[in-house]
Amino acid sequence: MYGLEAISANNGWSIAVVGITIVFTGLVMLSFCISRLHRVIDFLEKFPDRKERAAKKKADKAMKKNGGVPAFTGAEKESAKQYRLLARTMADHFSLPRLLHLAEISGLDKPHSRLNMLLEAGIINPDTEGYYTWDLDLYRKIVDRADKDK
Amino acid sequence: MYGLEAISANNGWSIAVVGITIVFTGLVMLSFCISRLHRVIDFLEKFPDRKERAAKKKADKAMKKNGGVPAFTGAEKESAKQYRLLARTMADHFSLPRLLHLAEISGLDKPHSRLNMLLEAGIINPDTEGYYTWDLDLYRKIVDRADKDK
Amino acid sequence: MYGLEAISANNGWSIAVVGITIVFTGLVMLSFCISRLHRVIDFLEKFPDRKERAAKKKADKAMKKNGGVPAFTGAEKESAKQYRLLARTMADHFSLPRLLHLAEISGLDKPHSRLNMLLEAGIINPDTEGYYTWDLDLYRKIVDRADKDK
Amino acid sequence: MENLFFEFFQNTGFFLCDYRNIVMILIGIIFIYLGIAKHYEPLLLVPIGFGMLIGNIPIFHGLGLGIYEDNSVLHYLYFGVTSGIYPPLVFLGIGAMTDFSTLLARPVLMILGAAAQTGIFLTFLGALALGFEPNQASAIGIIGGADGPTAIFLTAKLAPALIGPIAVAAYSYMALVPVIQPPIMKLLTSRKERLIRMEEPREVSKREKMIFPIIAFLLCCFLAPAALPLLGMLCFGNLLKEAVVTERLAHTARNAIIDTATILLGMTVGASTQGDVFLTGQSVGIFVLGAFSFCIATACGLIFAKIMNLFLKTKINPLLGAAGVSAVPDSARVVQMVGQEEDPTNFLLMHAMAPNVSGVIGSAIAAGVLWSLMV
Amino acid sequence: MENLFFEFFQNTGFFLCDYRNIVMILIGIIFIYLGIAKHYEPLLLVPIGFGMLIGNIPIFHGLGLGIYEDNSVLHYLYFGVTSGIYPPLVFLGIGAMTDFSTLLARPVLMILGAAAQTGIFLTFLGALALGFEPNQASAIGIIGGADGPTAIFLTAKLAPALIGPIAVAAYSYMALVPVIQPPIMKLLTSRKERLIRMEEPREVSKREKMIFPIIAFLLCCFLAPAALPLLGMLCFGNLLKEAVVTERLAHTARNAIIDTATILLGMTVGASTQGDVFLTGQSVGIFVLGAFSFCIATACGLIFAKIMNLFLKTKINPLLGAAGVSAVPDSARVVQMVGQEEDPTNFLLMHAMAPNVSGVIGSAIAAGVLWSLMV
Amino acid sequence: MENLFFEFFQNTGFFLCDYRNIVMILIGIIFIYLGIAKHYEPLLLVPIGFGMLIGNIPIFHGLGLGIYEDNSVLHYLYFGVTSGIYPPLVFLGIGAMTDFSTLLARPVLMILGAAAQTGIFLTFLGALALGFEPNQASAIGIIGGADGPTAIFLTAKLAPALIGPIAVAAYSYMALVPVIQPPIMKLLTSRKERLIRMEEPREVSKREKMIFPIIAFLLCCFLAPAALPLLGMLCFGNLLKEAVVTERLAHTARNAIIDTATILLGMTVGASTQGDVFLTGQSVGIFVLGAFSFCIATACGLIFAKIMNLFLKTKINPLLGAAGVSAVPDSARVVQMVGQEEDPTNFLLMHAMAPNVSGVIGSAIAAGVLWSLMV
Ligand code: NA
Ligand code: NA
Ligand code: NA
Repeated sequence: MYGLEAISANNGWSIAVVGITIVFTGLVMLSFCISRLHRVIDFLEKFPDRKERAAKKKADKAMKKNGGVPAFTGAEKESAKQYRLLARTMADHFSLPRLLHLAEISGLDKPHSRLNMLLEAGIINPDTEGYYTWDLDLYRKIVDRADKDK
Repeated sequence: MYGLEAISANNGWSIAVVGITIVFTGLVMLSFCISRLHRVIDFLEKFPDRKERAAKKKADKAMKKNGGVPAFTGAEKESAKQYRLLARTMADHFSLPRLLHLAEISGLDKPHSRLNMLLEAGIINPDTEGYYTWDLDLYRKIVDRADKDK
Repeated sequence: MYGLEAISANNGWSIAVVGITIVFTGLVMLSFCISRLHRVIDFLEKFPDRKERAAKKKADKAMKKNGGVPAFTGAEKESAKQYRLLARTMADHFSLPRLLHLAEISGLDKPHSRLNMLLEAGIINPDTEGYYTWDLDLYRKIVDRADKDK
Repeated sequence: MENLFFEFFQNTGFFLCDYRNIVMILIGIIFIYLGIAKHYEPLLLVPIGFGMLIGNIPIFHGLGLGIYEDNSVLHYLYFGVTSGIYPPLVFLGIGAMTDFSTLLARPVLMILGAAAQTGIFLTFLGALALGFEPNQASAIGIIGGADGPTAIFLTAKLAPALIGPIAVAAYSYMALVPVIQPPIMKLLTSRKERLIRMEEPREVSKREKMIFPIIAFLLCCFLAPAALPLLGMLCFGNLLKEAVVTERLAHTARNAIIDTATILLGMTVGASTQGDVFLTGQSVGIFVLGAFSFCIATACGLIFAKIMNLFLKTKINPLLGAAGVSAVPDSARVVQMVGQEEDPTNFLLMHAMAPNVSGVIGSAIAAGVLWSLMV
Repeated sequence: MENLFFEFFQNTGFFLCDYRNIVMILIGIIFIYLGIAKHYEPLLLVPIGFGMLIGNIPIFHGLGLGIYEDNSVLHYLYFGVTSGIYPPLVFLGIGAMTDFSTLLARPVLMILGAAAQTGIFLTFLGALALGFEPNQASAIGIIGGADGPTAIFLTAKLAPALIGPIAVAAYSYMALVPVIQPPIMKLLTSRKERLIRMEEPREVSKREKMIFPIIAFLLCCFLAPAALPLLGMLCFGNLLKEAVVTERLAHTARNAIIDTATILLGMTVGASTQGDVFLTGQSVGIFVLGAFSFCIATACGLIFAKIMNLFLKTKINPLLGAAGVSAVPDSARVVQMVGQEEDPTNFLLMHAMAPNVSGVIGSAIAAGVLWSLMV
Repeated sequence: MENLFFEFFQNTGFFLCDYRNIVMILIGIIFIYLGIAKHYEPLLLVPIGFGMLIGNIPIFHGLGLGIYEDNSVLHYLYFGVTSGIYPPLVFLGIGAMTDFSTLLARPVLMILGAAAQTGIFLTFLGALALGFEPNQASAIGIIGGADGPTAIFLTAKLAPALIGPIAVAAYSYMALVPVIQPPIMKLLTSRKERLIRMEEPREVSKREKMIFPIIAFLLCCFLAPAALPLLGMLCFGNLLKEAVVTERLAHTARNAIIDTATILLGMTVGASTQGDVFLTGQSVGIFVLGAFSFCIATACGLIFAKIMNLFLKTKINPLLGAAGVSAVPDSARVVQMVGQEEDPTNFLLMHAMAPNVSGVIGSAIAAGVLWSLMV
């Protein structure tokens, strides 16, 4: 059986229509959701748990005081330095998990959270290939200021 | 059954002879073909498509004029520079595909052909381990001349 | 069936006891053996084959003479230099097998034993990640002395 | 001994050889040539091409050499294709290397990825009209999805006998995207349209990137559960990538895993094209319909983009519509190329990636729909 | 056409959805959140969490989508779990990345790794008391081993139906080690004990490190042959690592192999937790018993350490006992943390690694014993 | 409880142990020692050696531990050996790391690779004479190919029961190449011959290197189709390597893929050597014949090289003939060594690589021929 006959015999028209509709529905729904996504996120970020918020405020204040550079506590500064040492054992573009691993085996405390801190502070930045680089200037700025703070 | 008896009973002699003959035939045929191979290639290279030949001639002329150094057009020079930037983000011995990937994600035009150009010009050279290195001197020579050409 | 009844019905008590006993037996035996291990090794090292011992004595004497720095023969010095060249084509933290591979494809003689020599001399040292580094100072010290020796 | 020699000779390729094997071997060599010399999708054409050589060595049966003999090594490796295991693994890797930022920055571009999939269903109708069975027609239609793994996956489920021709058609046309699309793009767009510049996409937060694969997966698979194997792995891989802490898994997914799957997938698919089963009228029909579906898909994408411009205040460059067919990243690069021909300073690649990747999601959904409607 | 639309709609997740799927999807999202935001065992929680999403998309059967339908891709990948192939491959990688020096330096600490396994057998009794079958009880008990692959391996052999809940329980509690252990540690140890410093471990020769995996393997497997698949691979991997000359194999084992196994193991185990089979009274019992077994294991380790101190002249810090549950390397890190709370200059991590890794060996032996006693 | 203890004790290795297990364990330890301390083919001897330990832990049957019990993990991993999947994967990797330039520069040296394979067939006759079945005899003969994967592949197809002894023999002798070959080489060559220098090979173009694997594959497999699985993968891997654009696939092939295959192949082959099935008269015969075949192969290569010199105007160094047995790259290194003993400035390694790699192709063809003649 050929031609239009074959198409209608196999219920082709409705299959095609249904198919096209579903594909559009799916992608339209998705594009709608993600177009709302960042608003939702902003909304959620209005309710961080108290501690976090306090920390944030403090950080922000420090931030302002330092002209956009986050302030580290002595301990944070300390581990920033330790991480620097570890990072130097690796290539300029290093793997974050390996750094984490090194931090763990060298027994730095709270390796995960500290690493996170460095990431948030922008001292460690992702490159285009899933590897990471160390922003030396920013690092110096922060660590020195932290020194002065003391 | 043992000894010669077993051998002839299992038709061993002829199997051995056939086997040895086939192995020799195979490798002799192969060694003959590849001994002719480069002549065939040279022969084929006498018929590149017109455009290519023209390009080649031009390049050769430029080559002569520049004492063995290929001449790049402005655009080629441009992308050579872009590739240089990309290559610098990698180790001295870098992976070609990764460079290609970088070129693509950074949207350089004709990444494949340009990369090929750099390979042919000898600016990018393979090392012994499947990685590649960047011949900085040659690169400078070519790019500067290209500048003067303008 | 529930409670103690279920336990004894399924012969739980004895299973638990047996299980705990086996686990302890295993790890106690193991810890006992490995606590004796290094003595056994020291003991075995008292019987190296003659050649080795001779070599060792010689090396030790040289060692003493050089204040703790092993002495290389001319040939050894030679290959140390070759290895240095190879190592320089790699990152600071290089893979030992790759170095070995390079040595093989570049046809250095006795690649395995020579590499071993460098490892024992402490010129090549493992880092924390399964990679290896080249102790340049020690290398210089040894090679220069070897030169003077000549 | 003469007998033995003769007997052995009767089992050599020289004796068993059939003109169709020669034809296929030549096609295989052309594939390899296009991959290496012309850089058309080399990662796919070279393995498939060499696979064609492997599959077309004339062999005698009974020894367990052929890909269709069930104790042969090739058969075991081919199982990953027939069971549909390789494609999801490839998608895992693709997810682990794809960056959805541009999509997140301008979600509306995603709809272009849907538009281009219309080609799939029109081709499906065409195939029915040419007398193919509905299941075969679906597998043929999916060629228009311009997505190798999706095409192979659906074909393995609906019409296993056609895996060879459909995979070869899909990959050939994907490789030929730089040849097929430009004329259509120029035909259907005015110079003025091609000159339209896109505004810089907004900065996308890491949080958005992490949440996207989860939402995308849940939404699409609730709608079309049959897209699960493909979309599930794609989003899983992308989550591994975006969730910094699982970087090492993402790294393995986008290297060892996808490369291994690609090597085995390409090689065995190529080997499945044995002359006698491949060189048939059906295959010819499939190739014709495949070309048709690529053109239609491109056209639909372009036209839909022009329609969208009627409603959008900030116009989009209709060329982006052509990137909706997926064929990542070639069709996006083609958009960049064609755009730059008009205005070398107009930088469309980044924007073209949005419809490009959404085209991948779109064809996975389409595959799911067709699969579930065919059973 | 309406019919077709309706028919299709009846096959969408929106129509088939069941509250249990929603619950599981939420749990999955929580897993992913804990992994990414709280860094609890991300390499495990993220794949398992996403697997839960995959497994709880409401699907219609017959198409071969579900992990329990035997021609589905998920089913093929899940085979590595049910057949017990993935766990030994993971152990191969773990062996290739574990350094046993601290253990070799102070072998006596190894006994702490045995003590903590007592929890396994007490939980086994508890499970029996709650009315579980002996084979199920064994699988539940092994949760106290705090070792995912071991738990999955034993469960696959003894009570395949419980793989989902047991794996999820095991990994959740392993992730929660930093939450579960500290209170128990502080409860059972005095400040004075927590302040004890360990002397520097002696230098360990390369020879010892090479010989260890061989001796450990022969001894343990002669005693408990059923521990062979796990311990064999663990020691094999470690030998590849210590025997410099096989570095390239060790490298692949601790990267490509373990990552691939982890991705597939986590994802399929997660996908096996379909709401209808997962949300049962049994699972609740398993979670209760799991928590119980973690606490008991920790306590046993601590108490045994204190008992040892009665006989040792150079006292050991009893906190090390808590590291005996394995859960490498988290519980060792917890010891470090709790120790530093009392004395920031007291550096216990390195020492805690000894009971930590011996705990892995210990639970593998325990698994072997239970397996052989259940058949 | 006593009963339970006793019952358990009866299942321990200590109770079940058999002197043959001890013997095999000692052999395994020797393998590991040779690999690590003497650097004989460590990548093979270490996995095989440890596999011997794994395979010779005395186990009780019924639990599914032994490699010959069909639901054991070892059995699943061993499937890659019995089905012949691992060897082609290893060949894929070898192809992706082999450089055929020297062969292309002096194709005539390739014939030496053929000459050395004569040993295979002479050993085949010897094996028949010792009363082995033709299929077993073929598998034994291939030991002379000095190529592990080829030997394992052919044995798996022709005499699966002999995989253990033949693989162990093949790898042991390959490891002992530096011990076996030199005396024969010195015996059969005069000092004057050993001093012959080879002229520098000509520069080989990239094009030639790319075309070679295609021609080699087509020619050899048309002649001996049964060599397809091995030669196909070897040439495929080499094409991936030479076609720069597929570098990433070649990289995975020569790392993740070959390493994984090597680990599993070596370990399971080792584990298949259970004392009771391994320590038989047959195995002794196999080892004797294996040694014989290595010596014959070396001799044939050397003698043929001397014969060639009668006809060539630019003489070749007959030592190169010994490299024809393959055993890449050891036998080439041996040539280098022996050559340098006479003249430290004579650099033969590069030239020896030519017969060395062509020996690999040669033994693959030989395997194909034997396979097809045995069925
Ligand atoms: Na598409
Ligand atoms: Na444990
Ligand atoms: Na050979």
